[in-house]
Amino acid sequence: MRATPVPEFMLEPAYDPNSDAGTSRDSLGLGRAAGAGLDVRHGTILTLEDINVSFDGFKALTNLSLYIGVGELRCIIGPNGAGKTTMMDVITGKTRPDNGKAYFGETLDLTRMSEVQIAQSGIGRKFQKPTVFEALSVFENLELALKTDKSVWASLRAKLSGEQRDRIDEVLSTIKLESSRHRTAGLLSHGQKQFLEIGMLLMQDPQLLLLDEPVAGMTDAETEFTAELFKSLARKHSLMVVEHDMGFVGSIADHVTVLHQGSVLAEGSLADVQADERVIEVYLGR
Amino acid sequence: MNQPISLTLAQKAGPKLTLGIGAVVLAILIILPLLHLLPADNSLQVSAYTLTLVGKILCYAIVALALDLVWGYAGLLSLGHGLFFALGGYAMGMYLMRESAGDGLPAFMVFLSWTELPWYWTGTQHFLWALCLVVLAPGLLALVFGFFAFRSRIKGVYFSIMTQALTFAGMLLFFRNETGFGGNNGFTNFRTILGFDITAQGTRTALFLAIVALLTCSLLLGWRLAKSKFGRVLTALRDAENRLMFCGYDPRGYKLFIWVLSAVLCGLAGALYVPLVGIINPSEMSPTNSIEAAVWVALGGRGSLIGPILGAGIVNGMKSWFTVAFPEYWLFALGALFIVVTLYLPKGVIGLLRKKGEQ
Amino acid sequence: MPTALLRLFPIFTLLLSLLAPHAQAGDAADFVAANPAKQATLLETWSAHPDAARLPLIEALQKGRLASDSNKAPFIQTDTGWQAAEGGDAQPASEPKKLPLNNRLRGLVGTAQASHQLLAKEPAVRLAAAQQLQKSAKPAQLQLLNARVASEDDDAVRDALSLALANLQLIDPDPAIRLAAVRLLGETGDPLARTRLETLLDPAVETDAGVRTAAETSLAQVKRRLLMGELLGQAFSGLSLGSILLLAALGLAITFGLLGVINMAHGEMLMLGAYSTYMVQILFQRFAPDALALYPLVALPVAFFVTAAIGMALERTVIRHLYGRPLETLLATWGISLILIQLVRVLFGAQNVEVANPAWLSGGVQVLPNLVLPYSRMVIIGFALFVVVLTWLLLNKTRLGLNVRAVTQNRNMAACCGVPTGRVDMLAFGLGSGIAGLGGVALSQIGNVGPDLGQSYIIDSFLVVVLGGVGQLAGSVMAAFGLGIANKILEPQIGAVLGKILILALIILFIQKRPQGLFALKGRVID
Amino acid sequence: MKRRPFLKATLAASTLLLSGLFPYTLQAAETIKVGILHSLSGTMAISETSLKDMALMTIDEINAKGGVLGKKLEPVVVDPASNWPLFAEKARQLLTQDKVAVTFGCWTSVSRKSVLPVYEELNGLLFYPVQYEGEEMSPNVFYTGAAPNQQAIPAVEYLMSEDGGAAKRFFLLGTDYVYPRTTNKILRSFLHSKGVADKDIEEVYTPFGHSDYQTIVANIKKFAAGGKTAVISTVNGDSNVPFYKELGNQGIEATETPVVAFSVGEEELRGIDTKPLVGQLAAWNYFQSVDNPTNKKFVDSWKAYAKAKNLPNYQTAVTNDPMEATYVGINMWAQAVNKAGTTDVDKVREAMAGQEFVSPDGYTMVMDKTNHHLHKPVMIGEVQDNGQFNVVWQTEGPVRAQPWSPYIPGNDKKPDYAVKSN
Repeated sequence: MRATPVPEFMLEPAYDPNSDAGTSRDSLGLGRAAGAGLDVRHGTILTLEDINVSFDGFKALTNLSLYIGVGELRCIIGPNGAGKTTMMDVITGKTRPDNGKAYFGETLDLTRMSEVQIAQSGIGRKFQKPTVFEALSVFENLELALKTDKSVWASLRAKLSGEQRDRIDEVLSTIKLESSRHRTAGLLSHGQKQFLEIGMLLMQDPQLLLLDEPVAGMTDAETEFTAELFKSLARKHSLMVVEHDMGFVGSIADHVTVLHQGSVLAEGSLADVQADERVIEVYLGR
Repeated sequence: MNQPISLTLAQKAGPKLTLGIGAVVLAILIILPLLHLLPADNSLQVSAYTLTLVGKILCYAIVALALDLVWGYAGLLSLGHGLFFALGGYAMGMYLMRESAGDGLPAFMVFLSWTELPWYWTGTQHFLWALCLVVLAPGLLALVFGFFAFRSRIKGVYFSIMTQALTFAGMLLFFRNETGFGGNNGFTNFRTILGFDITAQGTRTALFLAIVALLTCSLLLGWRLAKSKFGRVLTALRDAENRLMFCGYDPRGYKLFIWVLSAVLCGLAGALYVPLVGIINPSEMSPTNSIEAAVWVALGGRGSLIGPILGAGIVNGMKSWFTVAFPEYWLFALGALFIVVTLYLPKGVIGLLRKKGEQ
Repeated sequence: MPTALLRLFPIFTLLLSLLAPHAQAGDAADFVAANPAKQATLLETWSAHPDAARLPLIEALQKGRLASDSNKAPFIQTDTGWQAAEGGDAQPASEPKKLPLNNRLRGLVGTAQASHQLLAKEPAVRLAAAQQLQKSAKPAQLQLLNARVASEDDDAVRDALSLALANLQLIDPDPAIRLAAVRLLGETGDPLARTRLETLLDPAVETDAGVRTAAETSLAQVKRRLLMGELLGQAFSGLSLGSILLLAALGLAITFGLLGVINMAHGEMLMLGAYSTYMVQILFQRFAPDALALYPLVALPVAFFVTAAIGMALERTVIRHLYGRPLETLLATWGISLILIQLVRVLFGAQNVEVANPAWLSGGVQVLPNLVLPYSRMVIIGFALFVVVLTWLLLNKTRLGLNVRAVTQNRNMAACCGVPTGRVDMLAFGLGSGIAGLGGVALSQIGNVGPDLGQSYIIDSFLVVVLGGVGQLAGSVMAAFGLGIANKILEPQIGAVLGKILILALIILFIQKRPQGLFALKGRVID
Repeated sequence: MKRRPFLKATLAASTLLLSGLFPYTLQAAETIKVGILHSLSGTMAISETSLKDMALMTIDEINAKGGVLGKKLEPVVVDPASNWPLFAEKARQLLTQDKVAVTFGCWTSVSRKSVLPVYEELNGLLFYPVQYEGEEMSPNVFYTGAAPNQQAIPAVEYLMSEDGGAAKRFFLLGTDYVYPRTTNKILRSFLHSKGVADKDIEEVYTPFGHSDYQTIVANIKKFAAGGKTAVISTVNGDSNVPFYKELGNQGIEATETPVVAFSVGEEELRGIDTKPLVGQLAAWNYFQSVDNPTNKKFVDSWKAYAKAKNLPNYQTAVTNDPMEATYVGINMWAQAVNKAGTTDVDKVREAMAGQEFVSPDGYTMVMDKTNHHLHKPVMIGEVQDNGQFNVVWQTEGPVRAQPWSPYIPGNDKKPDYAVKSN
């Protein structure tokens, strides 16, 4: 175990901005996939620049910079404590960064928006631990996630239209829970809950999906199915997946970002990253 | 089973039976006050004592229902509902005091050598304004408190402790004679309501019917809410608030709505309670009363609509009986009830009934 | 006896006493025979003309030991029996009846005693007497004081006497003497001096302009000193209230803060601690009356173990089943509290029971003329700090503390590491309850001991813990003292009730701002 | 099969309810029912429990002598639990369900105010045994405690006298409720009439259960520096212990600043270490230490009763003013019923006027012919170190009550006989 201070170079992003797609602001313009209302002129759906977060002196994120392109499927890996979840907290407004920029599209400043505003503007998040509304049925879970007016008054008068029902049925079949539509969500298996939560994200129809360890606790078959699902989602949506399962990462990701001690250590294709000396050291050397 | 929208009985026993029972109970509750109108020597006559007692319990049932809306559905345990109840009661009491004082000042103000009414008594001689106050006083207080509390995401135990502190502060404030609400004595010795003698049989009957009507309306309202998407959002809120936020719902609005609604229901119940029992004073705001209301809900079964009503009836019925039969053991019984319910009846009497029904 | 003669009588006795020191042998008999008004005159005369030989009589009066038998013969009660007050070995003709004194006479006896003590050999006694006379000297004593100031050889006593004299000299016909007296009074911080000087500002009372100006200067000085005393007093009472809140809340800081148990029966643990103190006191009275003064010290461990045992029993039987369901714990523990209250009511009665302060916890030390610090409150402040340190040591320096912290941070992990979580829960809950019991011992010394004792502290305790930040010992300490001092600053301005309401409102607002309390740890929010 | 559980529960609940409504449906005809309405739980249990026991003892005594009209008295004890609306409910229950002939009960003003409309509506009879603020005279209530002129005013006269310390300034300290407020209002105008200026009167109220008297005692000291001061305390029950402890610890002595209390009696002193209190005063119409044969018998039989019934702390059982008032009230009622030959409220009320009873305070107590109050002697007692009072002063004889105090403006127009408040 080493306890040396972080070498200076590690604080710098270790990538070549010109060589990787989706890492700089003018890369890979898949702007047509972005939803209405969101300004993605430069093809970047998420911009994090020089984000710092510290908890009572402990630096959880240090000068983190990261860009996600429209329609990209990005995997984030990194050892425990690298700051993956904190980063998601920053994006979803749960944690406010000490400084730095966080933009959704070109105009929405995430550091100034509330969690609800962020969610309504089109960022969906799946938690590490599957979180569904356990007391409601599968159908009702999806109904709540449905993209619609979510104000109090609307909910008092809400009635599902046929179109909306069809949409729910469609998602139910996508996540293979048609047969459990009236079951209480609390009674589902762990894997089923994972799918239900993914289903809820789909109902929300967000432009950017943040997925925290989506395949934890899934069988191999389920994992495979999830990988297919995510791949089909990309292009239409942008995805950011945090995962430990390298097999899964390998099966879905075109680009991988390695976080270490609160900043980006390496970025590139999985093979490149796996060959990176520093990454090996981080993963194996300690 | 963890059924949130729990027309539990309706689902288990079939809507027809529930409706049937409901109709019978409602009929009894309507006939009861009418029997009161019979002359005293008639063997079927329902005494004023019985009527007042049942009416009082029905008022408590409304409080229990209101508390259940926030606790059972939205997961916010309020230990301060007594405050809203008392505020509604005081608003009505102000009208009754003005009515009995005629053109002069209420008696307690004369005592304190006050020469004019404080500004907040303005207009209380009008029944309609008093009714507005019944809604506004608890409603606005709940709105302001809820706005701040929900904005900073106070929930769970913190919320309970804050509401308890709130009602405690209210009690201290109303205990002060300078506050202008009669201090410790509160309001009593009412004479007329809308010109009718408050002790007359007819007035009591009308009051009782008003209470029954309010309870029925509250039940219907609760049922509608529980059935709507709003009810499902509340349940979701109770179980996974973060998830709900990331689904794009703003929990504050939902909490605030149900919180204010619940406070207003309590205020209305208090307003009907006061002319019936003939007194309102700050002890209604004591934290003990509010916490007792929580046990009505817990005993009946929270998250269901009929449970709290049943709970309020059982606890208060027991109380009336115990305080006569074994006055010294009432607190033991109440205490044991608290423990037994939380340990062995987490879903309350309703849960028990349902379990039996399933077997 | 004709009235005129009676009026002359004291002077007559006085003359006699001046001639022959033992000729006042009739004082006691006179006193016993007189009616209250005459008794007052007698006492006033004695104060003006003290006589060392009269001291035993005055002391007997002061202690309420003077009595008379059916023949109106005066007797003084001693530890063994009765002794004739007039000397000799006469025996009472019947069981003597004690002389009733009213408050006016008691006050005069005090003054008389002080003026007699001026004759004492020990400077300390004379000093105390002089200080007493500063408060209570009567105009008739002017001459006496003048004489004593002149003959006093101890500086401190002379200064004190001069002050006592100055009080009387304010109405001296000679403006020069009045001026000197006014200047002298300016040196004190005595609240009485303020009133006396204030009357001199009125031209109708004080005709000499010079004296009036001097009185104004002196008054300003006195007021400054008084203000100082008042501020110190407020600070002290704030600290004292804070220490009481702290003792009440500390146990809760453990059960709620560390274990997350919403223990509404916490107040009843305080109450049980206080009743344990009462029981210990009863046992001492019965079996060791000589060591009665020590009972609070013995009560500490007793209260600790009694409440800890009850706490552990509750934890095992009820609370254990409710971990992770805080709201239901709240209801169940409320039920427990109702049962405990009624149980105590049935066992000990609904009335309060008497818990007496031992001598070393009664009274106070006079720091400034308008500032007395009661011993009991000082001891409680010290005790509160002691308990805080003890708790801190227990939690941070012992195996149990380590286990408790481990369990509270990650129950499953701790269990995996071989920490017996069940036992740790029980011990931690016992510790919290035991500390509440210690708080109860302290509370018994300043307030009521009755079944409802705990109810009045429960809301305050929760507020202290919440305000301080759950799980933060330092936060609880800060919150308790902060609340105490804020309360005491507000109380004189807007009254106790509004002050309390305002503080409740401020806390509610504060919690909006910082839901985690004063000393919250920031961190990744875990759902 | 699905219906049964629900029906069962409904049945069970309604049985519970009904049994609550009709607790005593079986009555024995040969007894006269007597209601006892004192809180046995909640905050007021501390004071009221002993009154319930005293009432039971008195009823036992009367029954031992053959009862009333040849019938035994049957006490019906209910617990209104210090809950004021519950007082009204229980009162209604006593009157309409149990059909009691008379009720002995209430302590606080608010509980009396709560039941008053019920007694007036149903023409019941209530005996109220506690000193109170006056301003009331209901035909359905007999007040056996003191009105303000039977307690407060003589006490202040004493304090102003040479023997009482010739007080010039008055610190009126009370718990914030109607009794202290009214009493202090009466006292203030009484003091005005004696030439005391407003700057020499300080009026301070604390909330119920107030326990921190540091600031107030400091204020008393400050106030007392301005001249000979007396404190007139209407501090209620529980708060007295911390108040007196603080007084003692801050070095305020009775000789300099006497405190006269209107709510501290023998029962309250049981819970106090009396050493720091010696010399402090209380004004009542009865003290346990009053020396006469009736009182000796009264005290002895109470002690014996406490022991026989194994009441908590029976070793230290004491009597006090409200207990004596309860005792006198029940006995007078029994005499009045015997005189009227019926328990009919109107007849009994008539028979009560002028009723006499040799009471433990050493006088023959008389019920006033019109105003429903007793004529009572006023005594000032000094606290002794044994928790008893030594009577240092008393009125020449019994004083007639003035429930409508002449010191409150507007009262001169009130009639001197009982009329319904409605």
